[in-house]
Amino acid sequence: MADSTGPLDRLFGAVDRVRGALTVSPRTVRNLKSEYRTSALSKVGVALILVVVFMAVFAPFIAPQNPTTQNLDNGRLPPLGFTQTEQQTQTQMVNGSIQTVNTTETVNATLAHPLGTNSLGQDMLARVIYGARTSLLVGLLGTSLAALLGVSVGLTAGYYRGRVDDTLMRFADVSLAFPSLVLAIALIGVWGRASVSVPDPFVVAGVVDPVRSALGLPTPMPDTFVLPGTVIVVVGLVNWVWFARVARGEALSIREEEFVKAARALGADDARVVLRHVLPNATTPILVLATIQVASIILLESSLSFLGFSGTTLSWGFDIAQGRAYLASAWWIATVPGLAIVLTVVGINLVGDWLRDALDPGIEGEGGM
Amino acid sequence: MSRDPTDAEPAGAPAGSPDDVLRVRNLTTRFFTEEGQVNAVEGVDFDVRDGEVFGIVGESGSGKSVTALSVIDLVESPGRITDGEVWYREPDLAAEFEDDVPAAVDGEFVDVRRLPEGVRRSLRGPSFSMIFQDPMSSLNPSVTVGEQIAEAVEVQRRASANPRRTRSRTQGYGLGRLLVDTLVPGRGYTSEASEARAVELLEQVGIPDPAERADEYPHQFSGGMLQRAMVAQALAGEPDVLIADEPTTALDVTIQAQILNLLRDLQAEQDTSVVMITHDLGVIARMCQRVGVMYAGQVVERGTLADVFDDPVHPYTEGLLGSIPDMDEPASRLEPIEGNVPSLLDSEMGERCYFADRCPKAMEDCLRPIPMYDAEGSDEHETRCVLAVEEYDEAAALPDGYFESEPDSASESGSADDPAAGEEVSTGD
Amino acid sequence: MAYGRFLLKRGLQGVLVVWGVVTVVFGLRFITPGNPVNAVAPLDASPELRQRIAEELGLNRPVYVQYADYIWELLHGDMGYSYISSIDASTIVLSKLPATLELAVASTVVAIVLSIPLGVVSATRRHEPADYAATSFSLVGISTPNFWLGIMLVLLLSVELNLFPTSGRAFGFYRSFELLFAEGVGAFWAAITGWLWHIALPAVTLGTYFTALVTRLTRSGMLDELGKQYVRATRAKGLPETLVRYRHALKNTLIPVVTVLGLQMGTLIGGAVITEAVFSWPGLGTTLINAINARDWPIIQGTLIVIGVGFVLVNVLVDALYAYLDPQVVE
Amino acid sequence: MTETDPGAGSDLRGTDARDGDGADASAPPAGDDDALVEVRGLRKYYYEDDTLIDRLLRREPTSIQAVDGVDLDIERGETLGLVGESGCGKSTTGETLLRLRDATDGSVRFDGEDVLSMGSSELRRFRKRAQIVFQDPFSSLDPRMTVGDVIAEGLKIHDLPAADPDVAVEADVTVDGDADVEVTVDDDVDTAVESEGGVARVPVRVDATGAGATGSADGGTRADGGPTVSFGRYDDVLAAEVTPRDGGYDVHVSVGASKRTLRRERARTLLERVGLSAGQIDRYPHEFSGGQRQRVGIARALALDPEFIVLDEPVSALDVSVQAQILNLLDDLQSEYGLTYLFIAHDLSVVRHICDRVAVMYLGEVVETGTTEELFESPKHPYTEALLESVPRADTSEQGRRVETLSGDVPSPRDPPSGCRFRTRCPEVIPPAGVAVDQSTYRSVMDLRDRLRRGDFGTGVVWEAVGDPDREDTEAFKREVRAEFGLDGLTGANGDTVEDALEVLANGREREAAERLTERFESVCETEEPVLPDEPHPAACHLYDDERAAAGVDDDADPVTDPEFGGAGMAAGMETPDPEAAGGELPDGVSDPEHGVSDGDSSDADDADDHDASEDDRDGSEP
Repeated sequence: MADSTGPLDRLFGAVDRVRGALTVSPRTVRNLKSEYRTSALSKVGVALILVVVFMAVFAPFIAPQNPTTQNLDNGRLPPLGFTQTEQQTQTQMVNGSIQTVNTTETVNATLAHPLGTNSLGQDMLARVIYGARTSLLVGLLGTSLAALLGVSVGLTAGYYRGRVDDTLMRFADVSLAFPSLVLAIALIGVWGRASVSVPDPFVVAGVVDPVRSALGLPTPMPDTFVLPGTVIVVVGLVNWVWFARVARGEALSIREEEFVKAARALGADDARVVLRHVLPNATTPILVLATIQVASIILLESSLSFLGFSGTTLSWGFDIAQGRAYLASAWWIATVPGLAIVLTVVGINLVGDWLRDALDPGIEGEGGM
Repeated sequence: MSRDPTDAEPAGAPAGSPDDVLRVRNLTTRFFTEEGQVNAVEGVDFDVRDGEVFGIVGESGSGKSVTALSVIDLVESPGRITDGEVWYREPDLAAEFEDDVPAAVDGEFVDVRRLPEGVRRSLRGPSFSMIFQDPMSSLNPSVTVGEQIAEAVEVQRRASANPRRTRSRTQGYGLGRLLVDTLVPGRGYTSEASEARAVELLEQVGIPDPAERADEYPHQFSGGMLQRAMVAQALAGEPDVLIADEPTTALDVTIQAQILNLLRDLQAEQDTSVVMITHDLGVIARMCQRVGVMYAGQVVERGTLADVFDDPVHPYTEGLLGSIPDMDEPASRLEPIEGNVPSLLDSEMGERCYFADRCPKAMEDCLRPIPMYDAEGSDEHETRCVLAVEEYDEAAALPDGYFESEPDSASESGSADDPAAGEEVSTGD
Repeated sequence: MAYGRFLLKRGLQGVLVVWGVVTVVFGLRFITPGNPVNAVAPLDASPELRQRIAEELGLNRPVYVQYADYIWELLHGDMGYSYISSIDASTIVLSKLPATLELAVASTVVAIVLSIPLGVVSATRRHEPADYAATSFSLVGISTPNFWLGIMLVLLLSVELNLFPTSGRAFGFYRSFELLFAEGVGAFWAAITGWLWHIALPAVTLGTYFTALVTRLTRSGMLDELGKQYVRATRAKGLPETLVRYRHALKNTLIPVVTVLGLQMGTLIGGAVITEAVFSWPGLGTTLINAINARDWPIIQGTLIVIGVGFVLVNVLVDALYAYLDPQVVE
Repeated sequence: MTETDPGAGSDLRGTDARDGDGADASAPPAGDDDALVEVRGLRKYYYEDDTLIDRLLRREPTSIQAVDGVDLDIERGETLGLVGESGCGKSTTGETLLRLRDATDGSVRFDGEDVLSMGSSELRRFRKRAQIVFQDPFSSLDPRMTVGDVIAEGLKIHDLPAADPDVAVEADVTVDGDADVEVTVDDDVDTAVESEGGVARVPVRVDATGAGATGSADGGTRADGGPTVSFGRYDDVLAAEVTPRDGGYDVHVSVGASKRTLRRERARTLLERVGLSAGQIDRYPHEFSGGQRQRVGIARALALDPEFIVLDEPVSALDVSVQAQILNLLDDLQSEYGLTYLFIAHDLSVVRHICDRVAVMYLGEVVETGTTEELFESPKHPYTEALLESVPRADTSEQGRRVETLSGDVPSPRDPPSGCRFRTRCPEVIPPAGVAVDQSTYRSVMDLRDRLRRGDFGTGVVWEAVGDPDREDTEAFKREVRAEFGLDGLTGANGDTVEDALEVLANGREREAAERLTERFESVCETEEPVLPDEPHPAACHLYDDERAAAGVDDDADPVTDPEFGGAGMAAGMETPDPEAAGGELPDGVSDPEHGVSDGDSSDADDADDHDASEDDRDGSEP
């Protein structure tokens, strides 16, 4: 897919140019490129991620329907290529007595709802597309919060060692003793499912409607979408431990490198040594851990919304929970969002493997739900 | 993968001195990496006499470690031995394969490269064995030292007891046997006899209270002691040829002296031939009778110690000797060799003497592949340089900037150490 | 002797962490918006009534007194009384423990038995069908949310093929042994098969993520070890390849795998909570969720403490096993 | 190595060049006051397992004496070699000298000031005058920084180049054409122009051949119609401002570039100076070979214009041919900038080549110092002799040479041997007065006594070997011990003492046996720690006590019989070596307790090769 002048190489070129800020040395870029060329799986991974990101960013433009409008009379439509026979039990007045009559009725898919509709008649494809936005945002925001907290604690513990390291790491052990999901449920139960409604930039800018009418799609799209605020904060508070462990390990080994001693011999103070020498050299393992964490947090978020602890209804987990009641009659309501989660997380994990194979950060088994 | 035995009419064992135990001809090993094909070893020839210490000296990236691994057939992907013959003098082996693989046998000599892989593998231990540079990373950290030496003894015992089984695909010890041995307590690969022999070997290499030390783990040994244990393990199979790859580089000079004495005593005792591979010309001078100098994957000069040390012909050998500070009469200034080690990338290696770009006496005539010429001194003395057959002619010298056009060898691929073995010379404190 | 000292030191650290866990759990209550009293008092309770309830629950005392009291009671195994059913919290929580333990242990055993050989095979037979199958299974395994997996299994095996029960837990594993003594083998056998039949789907649901994770770990660990210098040296002395791989390399591969197992216990217990919800398995998970919804503080705190202590115990055991496997740690 | 044209070889330092000439200044340095660096009684201990939990278990932390009382003097412009084997403490000494580690005790005076008690501002000034070059080319450069940034980092930290008040600024003006030109120069121009002998000469060429001439050839700045001014190689860092006045022009020269460009220029000059090409300034370390990376390390050390550089095994990790290039470069730099080197190494032939004076270290102490000549030609301390003896020479005469090697391994710094630390391996241990015994037997007795004192003499093991579980046959027991420790060559009083010591040992009284042997055989080497005397070629060894006693120096050592020089064969029963990793100076898993970090540049790094993550430290004292 990516020939020599493909989009990816332009991307790498861009990275090359701003490498100072990104502290991604050209050697890292070269390893990434050579690994990318040789492994098909990394290409699949990148493709999946691009699709999901595209869906999340341009949701208002491409969603066939408005994900929240309900249309009870065409509820539970099967996805394209499937038909569904439904038993209707109707009570009728037949010659004076009330009788229940079973009529079977076959329902087939309609083009308007390629992936069918759920019990409330909402379009499944639209909900999957908007669900991508929720999952990715929670994944990215949660990970960055966890990374910020974890890396600063980890670098401090690893660099100063001694008492500081001792106390910080015991503190990390304590929060490690609470599995992320368990602590998340407890905290959300305690703080309540506060959700934040975020205005949708495209809709607010009024760019969406002309495009949709040009494409012949129904125009009224939701101008705000709801983000599970508590979930993001909780996830950040819960998963910082993995970043702390990796950052501490890196700081412990990098501080022994001779270029750190040389910097101190030049008169550099601790802040400069940590920010200019330790952190840039620790970015590779942290980057790879971040991909693992985004994947874990997406799984965590969907679990929370499945249990009803997420502040938003526009989420894959929530849809699966809805579909659970109709397993027998409408299997696709629970199945489709699940597949979306699996494909997204597979894509992220493939990218994670690509980074790990190319950069060899040596953080086996770190990171989890 | 060994050469296809049915190709060009086999030439039989090459000529050499009567008491050779090993004759290596045209050994070529290549690494097929992302950056391209790296010619780590290119057409290396050398012989090892019975009971002799043959030295191979060269700097990082010269291919000396890969040569050692190729002789003992331990080159892992992306490396592959693409050409060459390794003639090993072993009468009963020759007799055994005389009719199965005629091309591989010539008198008492057998070309192991032509033998099936199972047979080649079975030679490791009883016929060839190897000690490595860093003892701490050459032993399994979670198994006791005594156990690991006992394993080496056991290999020898089982090979001599039943050679056919050890050459089979599972080397006489399949997964089934392993499961039974692990589940049934008291059974294992090593026997009581081999464990006792291991303690004897530890004593023989001069380790105090061998019985106790045998139950300790590698990290409880000092560097010197652990290298002695490695020597014990290598000699457990009473090999004919012991290959020592930088055995004392990671050790301090007083410990190095102990290990060199130990190697010489054991070699004399067991009449083992030793191939001593190192970058330290002092170690070569003390231990070896004959020596080969390697540069960029090729042997560039070969001969007795006097030939190479006293009247070297190849400018690289001269440069090497000139770079070493002489401890007894310190010269005020050293004459180093300019420039850097070549990258060994096939695409960047010109059809010329590989040292030409750094050679103070490079001439027009050097710009072609140079064969080995005879040089004066003993009849062993050979060198891969035109200076052996013609005088240095100022007129034909190459202009200074001649090789500027070539890609800066240190540009993209950094210093191309041997991709396989970590050649980087790093010592302690 | 050094091993003993190492264990003692690690044990002390464990106690420190448990104390941390208890403190955090105690602290949770104070960051709660809203007043815990109204979880107990009826909506229309008068201020005096609410005051009396608060006193009765000891909520008006200064924080450190409550804390000291809480620790003291805890040391005596008393976690207070459930606001809802006012039964002793520790009995409720401890009665639910076996169910979760059963599920966790069953899935861990399944995971380890399956994944270690899978990982080793895919490492030793690289670029062969076995390797591709193992890698793709493990990739999908860690990318699948286990509640969705549970639902899909229920959809396929229970709803469509009606092979397994959709939910619920028959006799517990231990109770079936009681039956063995009480009513003889026949009943015991029925109980055991019943138990197996019920735990099959939940165990597979919970175990899949773990199996996939350990397979990937074993594979990359094995590849890493096979590249090391001591493997090349062991081959150089002529040792059969089977020993080189399965005695030398595998033992060193298992060391980091054991450590990660300890660390990932949290993920396992988290997964258990979800699996219990999907299969309405009567364990700590469901208890916790119900308690949170009902804001039943003693039960919430009791469950969290049991889970936390369980996690610390497991990690101390894992470190002990780790020190046994890798002698260098004990120095 | 491209030699820059002599003209540009400018003296980087404002103050005048050192008076002595090149590296091989043979004249012994004058008295102490001239020494640039004076180290007295330097001590550096590490503490093991003294975390909070250990404190709870009330276990005394074991101390590791990495450096235990080192005295050194380094004269200006001299190269002092510091040699010794792994674990002798030479690298720790080098780093503690520069306060990259917190010293436990002792003083380090640099140009008169005590480094160890410097406040943060003094320490910053000290950093500019003393630098370090490391051993491993792959770990001494930050992989994420370009070579230019690595070299210029020092300048950035100290916000250099800053105008140096006592550097005069002059302009050599050459005028083409006949205009009368007055040139004034800003005082801070010395930040852009290199100063030579305290004066920064700015080459100013004013081309006023014809008003309105087109741009001059070398692109000088042109006023409209006025003359063009150019500065040769400083064109892109200086700016000129020309203001016409009647009958001529006033030209004002000022710095025309940002500090960042000035630093880059500085880095480019340094790259050229160490033999690399300025065009490689934006390359990354992985694009260079080992030798080239060491050159970058040297350029980084030169950036701050230091007077003193600690070279911590600068060439040990390099191939021989590249090593020679770097040694020549270090030689040239020393003579050009008058640098003073502390050259730490374990390769004696390199030390012989480059050092003026040498100090030999063993297990944390200096055992001998002297000029290179004295030390290599006539070594005094047995350890120095053994070192020189062991080094293989790259010469045919070396073939088949049988070396008398030292026995055993370096003992553990956790509990170093009493008295002289070399006594467990020394081939010339001094037996007590009046006890005539050859060295190898005396060594065996000493090994036996060491084993007894350490309490791991397994009498049970011996009885098993003898095959007499109920321990009656004392004769067999004695024979076995004699055989194992090689105690057969004893006669007369020596023989009797050993005889009844073994008798006592046979019935299990190990302590008493040890005391009996100690009474007779205790050597001065065990009881008294030899002192490094204050004399030209000192050696810390009791062998030279009588020499000093004869020379009237008040040293109360008792008279010593002449020790025969017995071969120290492979004596069994050596002190069991401590699990010290081959390469690392310190046992594994040891970390440095002084963790508390002061104002940043004195925080220490632990130099054990691998650092056990769970290893904890005691809270170090704030300097």
